Amino acid sequence: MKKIEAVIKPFKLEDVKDALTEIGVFGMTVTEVRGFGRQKGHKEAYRGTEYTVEFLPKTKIEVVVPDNLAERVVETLIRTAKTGSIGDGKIFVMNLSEVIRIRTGETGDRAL
Amino acid sequence: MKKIEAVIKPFKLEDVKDALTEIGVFGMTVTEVRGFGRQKGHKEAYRGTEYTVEFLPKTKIEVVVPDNLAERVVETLIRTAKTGSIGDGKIFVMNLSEVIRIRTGETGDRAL
Amino acid sequence: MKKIEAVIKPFKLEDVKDALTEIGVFGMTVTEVRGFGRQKGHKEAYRGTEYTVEFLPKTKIEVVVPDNLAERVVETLIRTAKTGSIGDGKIFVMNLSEVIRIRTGETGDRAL
Amino acid sequence: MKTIAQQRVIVSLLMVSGIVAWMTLGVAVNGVMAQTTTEAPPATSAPAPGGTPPTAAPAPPAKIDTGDTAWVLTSSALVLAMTAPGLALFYGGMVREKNALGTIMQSFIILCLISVQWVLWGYSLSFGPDVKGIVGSLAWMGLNGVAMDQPNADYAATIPHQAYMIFQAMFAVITVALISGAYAERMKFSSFLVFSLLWATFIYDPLAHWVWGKGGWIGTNGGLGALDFAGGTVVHISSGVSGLACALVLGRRLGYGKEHMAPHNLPMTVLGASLLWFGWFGFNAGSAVAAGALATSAFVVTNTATAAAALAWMVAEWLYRGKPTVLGAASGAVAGLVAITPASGFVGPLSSIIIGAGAGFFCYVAVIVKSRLGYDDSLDAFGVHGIGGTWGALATGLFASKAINSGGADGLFFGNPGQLWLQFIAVLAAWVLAFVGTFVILKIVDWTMGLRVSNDEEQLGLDLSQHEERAYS
Amino acid sequence: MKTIAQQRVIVSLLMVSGIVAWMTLGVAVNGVMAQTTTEAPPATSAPAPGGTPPTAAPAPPAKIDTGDTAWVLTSSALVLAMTAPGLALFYGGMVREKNALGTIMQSFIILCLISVQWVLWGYSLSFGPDVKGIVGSLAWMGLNGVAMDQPNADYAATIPHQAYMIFQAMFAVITVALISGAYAERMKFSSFLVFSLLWATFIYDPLAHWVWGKGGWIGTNGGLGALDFAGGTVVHISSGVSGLACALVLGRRLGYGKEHMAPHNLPMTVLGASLLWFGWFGFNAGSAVAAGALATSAFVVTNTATAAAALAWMVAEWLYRGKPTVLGAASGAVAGLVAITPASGFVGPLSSIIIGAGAGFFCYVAVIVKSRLGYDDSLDAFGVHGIGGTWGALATGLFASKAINSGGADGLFFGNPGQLWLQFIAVLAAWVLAFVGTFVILKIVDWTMGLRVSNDEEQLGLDLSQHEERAYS
Amino acid sequence: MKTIAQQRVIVSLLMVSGIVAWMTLGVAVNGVMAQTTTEAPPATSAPAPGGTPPTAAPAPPAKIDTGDTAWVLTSSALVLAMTAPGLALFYGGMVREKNALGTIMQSFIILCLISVQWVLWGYSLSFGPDVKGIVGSLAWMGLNGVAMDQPNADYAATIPHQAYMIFQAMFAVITVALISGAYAERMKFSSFLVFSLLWATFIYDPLAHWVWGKGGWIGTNGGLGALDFAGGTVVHISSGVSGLACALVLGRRLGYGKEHMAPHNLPMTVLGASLLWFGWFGFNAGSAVAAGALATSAFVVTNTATAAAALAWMVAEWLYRGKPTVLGAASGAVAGLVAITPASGFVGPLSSIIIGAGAGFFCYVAVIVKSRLGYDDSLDAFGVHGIGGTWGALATGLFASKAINSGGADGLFFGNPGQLWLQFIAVLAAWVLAFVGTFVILKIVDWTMGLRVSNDEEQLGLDLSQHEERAYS
Ligand SMILES: Nc1ncnc2c1ncn2[C@@H]1O[C@H](COP(=O)(O)OP(=O)(O)O)[C@@H](O)[C@H]1O
Ligand SMILES: Nc1ncnc2c1ncn2[C@@H]1O[C@H](COP(=O)(O)OP(=O)(O)O)[C@@H](O)[C@H]1O
Ligand SMILES: Nc1ncnc2c1ncn2[C@@H]1O[C@H](COP(=O)(O)OP(=O)(O)O)[C@@H](O)[C@H]1O
Repeated sequence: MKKIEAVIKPFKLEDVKDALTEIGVFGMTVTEVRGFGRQKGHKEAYRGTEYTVEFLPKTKIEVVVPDNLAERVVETLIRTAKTGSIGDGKIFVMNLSEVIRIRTGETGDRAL
Repeated sequence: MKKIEAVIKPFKLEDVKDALTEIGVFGMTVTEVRGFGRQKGHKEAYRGTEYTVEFLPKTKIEVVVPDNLAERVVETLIRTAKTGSIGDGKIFVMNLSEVIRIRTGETGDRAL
Repeated sequence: MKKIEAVIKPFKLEDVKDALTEIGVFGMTVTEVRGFGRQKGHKEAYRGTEYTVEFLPKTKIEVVVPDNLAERVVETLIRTAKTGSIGDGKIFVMNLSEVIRIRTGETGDRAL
Repeated sequence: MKTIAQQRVIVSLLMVSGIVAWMTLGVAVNGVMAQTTTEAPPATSAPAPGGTPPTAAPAPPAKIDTGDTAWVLTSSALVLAMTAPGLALFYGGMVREKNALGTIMQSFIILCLISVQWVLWGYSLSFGPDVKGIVGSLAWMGLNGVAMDQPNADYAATIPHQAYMIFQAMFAVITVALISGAYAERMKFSSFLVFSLLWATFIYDPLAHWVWGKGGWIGTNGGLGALDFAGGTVVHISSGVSGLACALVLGRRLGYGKEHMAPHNLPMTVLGASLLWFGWFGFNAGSAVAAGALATSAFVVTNTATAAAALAWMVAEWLYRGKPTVLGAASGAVAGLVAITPASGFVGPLSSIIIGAGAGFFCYVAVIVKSRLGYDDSLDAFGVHGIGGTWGALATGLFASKAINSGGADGLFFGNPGQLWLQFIAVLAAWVLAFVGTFVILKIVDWTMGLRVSNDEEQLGLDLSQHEERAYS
Repeated sequence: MKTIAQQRVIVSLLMVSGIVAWMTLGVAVNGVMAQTTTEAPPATSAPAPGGTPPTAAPAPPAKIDTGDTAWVLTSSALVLAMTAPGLALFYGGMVREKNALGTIMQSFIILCLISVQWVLWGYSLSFGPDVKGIVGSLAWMGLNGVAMDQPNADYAATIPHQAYMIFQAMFAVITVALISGAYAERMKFSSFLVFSLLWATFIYDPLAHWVWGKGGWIGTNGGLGALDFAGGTVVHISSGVSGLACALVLGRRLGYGKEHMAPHNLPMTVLGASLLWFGWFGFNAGSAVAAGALATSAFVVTNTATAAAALAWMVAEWLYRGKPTVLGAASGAVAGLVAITPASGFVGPLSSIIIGAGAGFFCYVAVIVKSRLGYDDSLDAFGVHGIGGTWGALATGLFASKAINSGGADGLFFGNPGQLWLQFIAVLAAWVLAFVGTFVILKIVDWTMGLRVSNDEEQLGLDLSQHEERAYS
Repeated sequence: MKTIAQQRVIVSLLMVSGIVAWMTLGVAVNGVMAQTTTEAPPATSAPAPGGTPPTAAPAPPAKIDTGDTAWVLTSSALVLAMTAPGLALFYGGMVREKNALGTIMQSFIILCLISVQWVLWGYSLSFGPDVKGIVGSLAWMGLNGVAMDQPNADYAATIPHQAYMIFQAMFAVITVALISGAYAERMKFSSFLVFSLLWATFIYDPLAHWVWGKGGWIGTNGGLGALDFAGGTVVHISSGVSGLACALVLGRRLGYGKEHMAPHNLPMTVLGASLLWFGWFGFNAGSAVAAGALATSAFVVTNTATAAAALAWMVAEWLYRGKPTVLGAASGAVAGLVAITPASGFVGPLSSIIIGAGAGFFCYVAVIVKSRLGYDDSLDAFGVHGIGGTWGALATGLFASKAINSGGADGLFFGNPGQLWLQFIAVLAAWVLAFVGTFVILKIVDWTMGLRVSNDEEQLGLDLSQHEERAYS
């Protein structure tokens, strides 16, 4: 099994979720994060004080899938999360040694 | 060392934490996440507009433990986080190549 | 490529970010988390009821870097996130099998 | 599932038939309405008998005073603000996030429900022509005969009768809403509506008559002579003790004593408490139904007692726990407001400091004790309003002074121990009516529609389960 | 980029020149200012004709009544609270977090902008000496001749003229602010400012004159005789229908119908709605410009209609969707407040229940229908104020009764069908002026400076793109 | 650790002994209290000399006017709302989340503390029988001789003396609370309490006497004749300049200039600013202590100046930084309210636009300059109240006109340059007393109990470290 983490622009979440569901992904976990990268931040000002905010709101999606589905997930992510402008985000893929479904105790691909 | 991530129902956190502490886990990191899976979401309505919310509030627990403790942690998680109804969540296990305690610079199992 | 996760004290984030940028890290993703560990929590009281809060606010930093940079990142993290008092946090290092930049589809070190 | 569906149907039908009934009634009585301006003037403006010599002017007809009217209207608006947004936020901030809206809704919709109930029958039951000292008759239903342009000297001689009516409406509203602190986070919305309507009609309206209605058996308007300037018994004991009954009958919240149930938004609670303080000037000083010395004095002691109570709670907590809390100070302020309420037209500023300090102290003790006894009065409706109201009603029997209000009475400390006894009777009557009455109503509602949400719904929270909304997105 | 820079320059210049102009004007007219206390008293204090016997005292000069003045000043403060914080929070809670501050700012800055506009020329255009029934003259610019120490009997005989002026100022303010519900979350700040200033000057001021100005062609102060006690046509139809024009001209928000656009903070919205209710007592009961029977009656029906409307919306929703919502109850309350506004000085409490219930029902339907039609009136400025105001203005023609206000008229149900026709004319006039006028102003602003923020800015949110601030950190 | 424990004991003892002392006092003076209604009427109702012919009625005793009383009571409630919830939220929204409750608490508990202090000795020190022009005597301690049912014509001839007293109480409260903007996010709660009590007693009370007390050396009630209608020197210069002293003595917040210290909740701040605006009508127009022409005029100029100031700050920011901010507009409004305060009873509407615009501009500059100078006046108590108050006091010397208030004076622009000089003296006196006095008090408190929380506590935040509570859960 592979765990695929993608950091994307928040407003892309719905599209990504729909596309992943279509290709047979049944679950995912989503976290609100702040990202720092090449995309430049924005200024904020409060009375006399100015701040440059370099961390931007991003959404992190974690999807665990059987090895054979991983590539399609990555492709789908690229396709749907892309806007073409800087800050679209990254995809990280890593190996999992085990997956368990808490409700049933099932493990491996059957737990997904 | 293993990193064990569990996505559970939020109100189970206290129980899980207590049980893990009992079996000798000394630390964990917790994140509020939103989960999408087989559990169906709920409807929301604001004046004329209805939304179906498919992402549900979940809690993600990350625990890093020595390899030999991993199995007991997984068992404990299953035992304490289970309600038996859909949406109880998943456990993901992965290998870590290194752990360091920032305060002391200790590494490996001693860093836990 | 390595993924380095560090759980640190929230007010250290600016320092850490600056130091990492200096050694050539161009991106990172940050999450607000709550940590449980040796650092003791605090009490809260609301009218007749007292709570002991054992989960403390922490900040999790995720940085993905080429293998050769990993060690310097860890060193930098230790140096800048350390206060010397309990609760400074941990660093976890793990292997990634792939990294992709969504905007361009670039993979591997070039995606960073 | 079927029963839920059935209940929904029943409730829906009830609601609809209610609305329809109102409208029919509305149209029917429409003619009457036109006459609300022409209420036959009571005794005060009776035509002077023919033979009166011209030099002896006839008793002038009761005249509307613009200053008094301005003050009572302003006060009515202030008391409205106590319920919403005041109480709604005070309570709303103290619950968990998942119940924030549901809790706010309870205050808000009670404001709507009782505002209409009051106009249709509540005011008549409370202040209408006396029936054996127990209740008002239904003669003033739909405000029939409640003039918009003439005073009713039985209640307020210098403002339009309707001004007095609407001022009192706000009291009925907030009393019902105060109870919601006791059953917060677990009551079914439909049952809550029915309970509130019944409670207003069968507990509040009679009790208001006993104490304030012309001819009511307890009060000073033809009764025993127990003092209650602005509602210690009528408002606070009644809601607080009913809250206790609710807490006992409904039982504890799921996870009580185990889960973290910290207030989700204390700034909201402090905002609510501050608005309560602000609005309470209308409550107490407005109860003088005139803008003069009595209103001024009530205003001053209200402010002073409140401040003293907040300080007292804070100090008590500081000594007992080691830290003064913000929720404590806010709670103390509310306790002080509660306790000074019955006394506010009868005591001076220094007495008010003692009454306030006592309230802060006693209510803090009550709250501490509660968490030992283990019943779940979620937001301390009883601890603050029941205890604070009881202390205030009794303290009125201690500190009242005719030097402040010649129309009142002296208390124990001013040489009249009998007053304390009268106060005690009033307290007892209010406790019994509130506790027994609420118990009966709850049992009836429980048997017919159920009181609590299901466990799943409670876990999910009132916002999503009762209203399909979330407070924050 | 260049055009943006240019626009900024233009706007800046406009603003600066405005400020400078005001100041110059200020200094210039400074002398005049000193005379605002010495306005030649109007007809009311005309010298008694020579032949009057000395014993028969001449008609006493109009005298300021302290009670009435207290009430109107209080009411003015209450109406201010309707815009900020009331409306600011009501709207602010309903938008997404990224637009929270920008939306709140719209109400807040309109309060500032129109307060100054009103003093400089708005009051004169609305209430100044009549010009052919269409508009007031500029004679009262800078409050020249608007006395601080004498009444103007044409508008309010017992309070200083300036008290009436400032009370009316608050009406102008909130009307402009109400529109912002329609274009929320997408309008450029600079264009919004210009639009608001133009709208106030060219739509609101004339319309207020038509209905309330001495000599205005529609109202009861020398016109056709259409009734509008506190602003059904002037305030609610005008803002609601203008909102519709805005929604149509600006187009939908990015992602409308696809993205989750749930209100980010409903407790804030309920707080806003409650403050609107609270302040509305000043709006309606204050419109009696005296603290007596009429104010009392307006107060009572305002409260009753509002409550009934909230219940009606809730029940309608419960039946139609299966759950009663908190936003629904709050929206219903506002709908009720809107609908009772024109009627509040002319109808009795039972009629007000029907008017309120109708408002709750009709506005709920409007909101449901909107989501079918697909135009994006973001926060239902039209659905609530346009529809509610129209219903209220017509309902005034149904339920008005001289028994309530002898200075008013009877409606259809009290035997005078002609009044309904007059109301219809007033409604039509307000619709046409508002829709056409707003359309023209929007087009002009669009051509010169553009109405909407760029897509990127909309994505980022108004808070960061227009103000470089975040609501919550 | 030991010292902390010791301090806690000391503080606790102090608090307890205080409370106990109050109570004792309370009981002791209880008898006196009964006499508050029977204050020997002052000169105004002195018996007419024997020889007066019976037909010439003796000067009628001062009579309570219901309209004036209604207005002053309403105003008192409004001014209370300025401190809590107004200022509490205005400041509370501007700090970081971890200090939200602690900051809100400062305003709230000052309201409690000073309300009691005022009744016990504050009012007497400020307004009691004059002692050499410097301070009031202690004759009116515990409101001894402050009648609830008779006016004191020295201060307000048509309302009960206690009404004037409680109105003034709210001024004392907010002045002390305003300072908290300067030391926000770092002051120890116990020290803060002691500081506030000392400051109120030794700075505020004498200064109020100087300017407003009968016989005070600066004001128009027997003094030099400097004008301060509603508190430019007494309230704003005193609090603002004291804030500067606090900022300098306490030093900067940990991480100042490095950490992100953005306001955690700007909607809360705008809500607070709006409530300040709302309540300020009571502050300024209430200062007429009657509901007539003067109150009306003060109301009008208050609203106009505020609006102009918000626009001016916004424009200044737009030009200087490129974007108008919401916090800027809100801050500008507060600056305008501050600046018009001393002038509000003496200037006309056009002058008020200039005063307001000046305030917005000068205070924005002050805030910009501060961030260059590097002292940490966290929430700009000095920048807004110190600078705005000084500008307002001087501007009163420029724009005052006897045409507005014949009991006032003309300013420079109306031909009386001397008035500006008087204003300057008043400003100087207030600056010196506030700065030096605050400095001394701070040093004393620092030596005995320490002013700041420890570094760890500051890092953790006031909410958890001082109160063991969190604002949001
Ligand atoms: N090395 C990295 N490690 C972890 N997260 C990263 C890294 N680089 C980028 N990110 C995440 O990806 C987001 C987008 O990166 P950015 O460099 O701004 O644009 P792009 O992905 O288009 O090159 C960042 O906001 C951050 O959350
Ligand atoms: N493939 C997956 N990848 C990542 N997270 C998942 C995946 N499947 C489920 N989850 C997480 O587990 C939670 C529970 O899953 P769900 O399918 O609803 O119930 P169950 O675990 O009982 O089968 C989801 O809300 C989601 O957070
Ligand atoms: N075994 C673990 N697995 C995951 N996170 C951990 C673990 N141990 C500690 N942490 C994280 O590190 C933080 C600091 O740990 P703690 O034991 O308090 O102090 P220290 O790192 O100085 O020993 C914790 O709050 C928690 O977030």
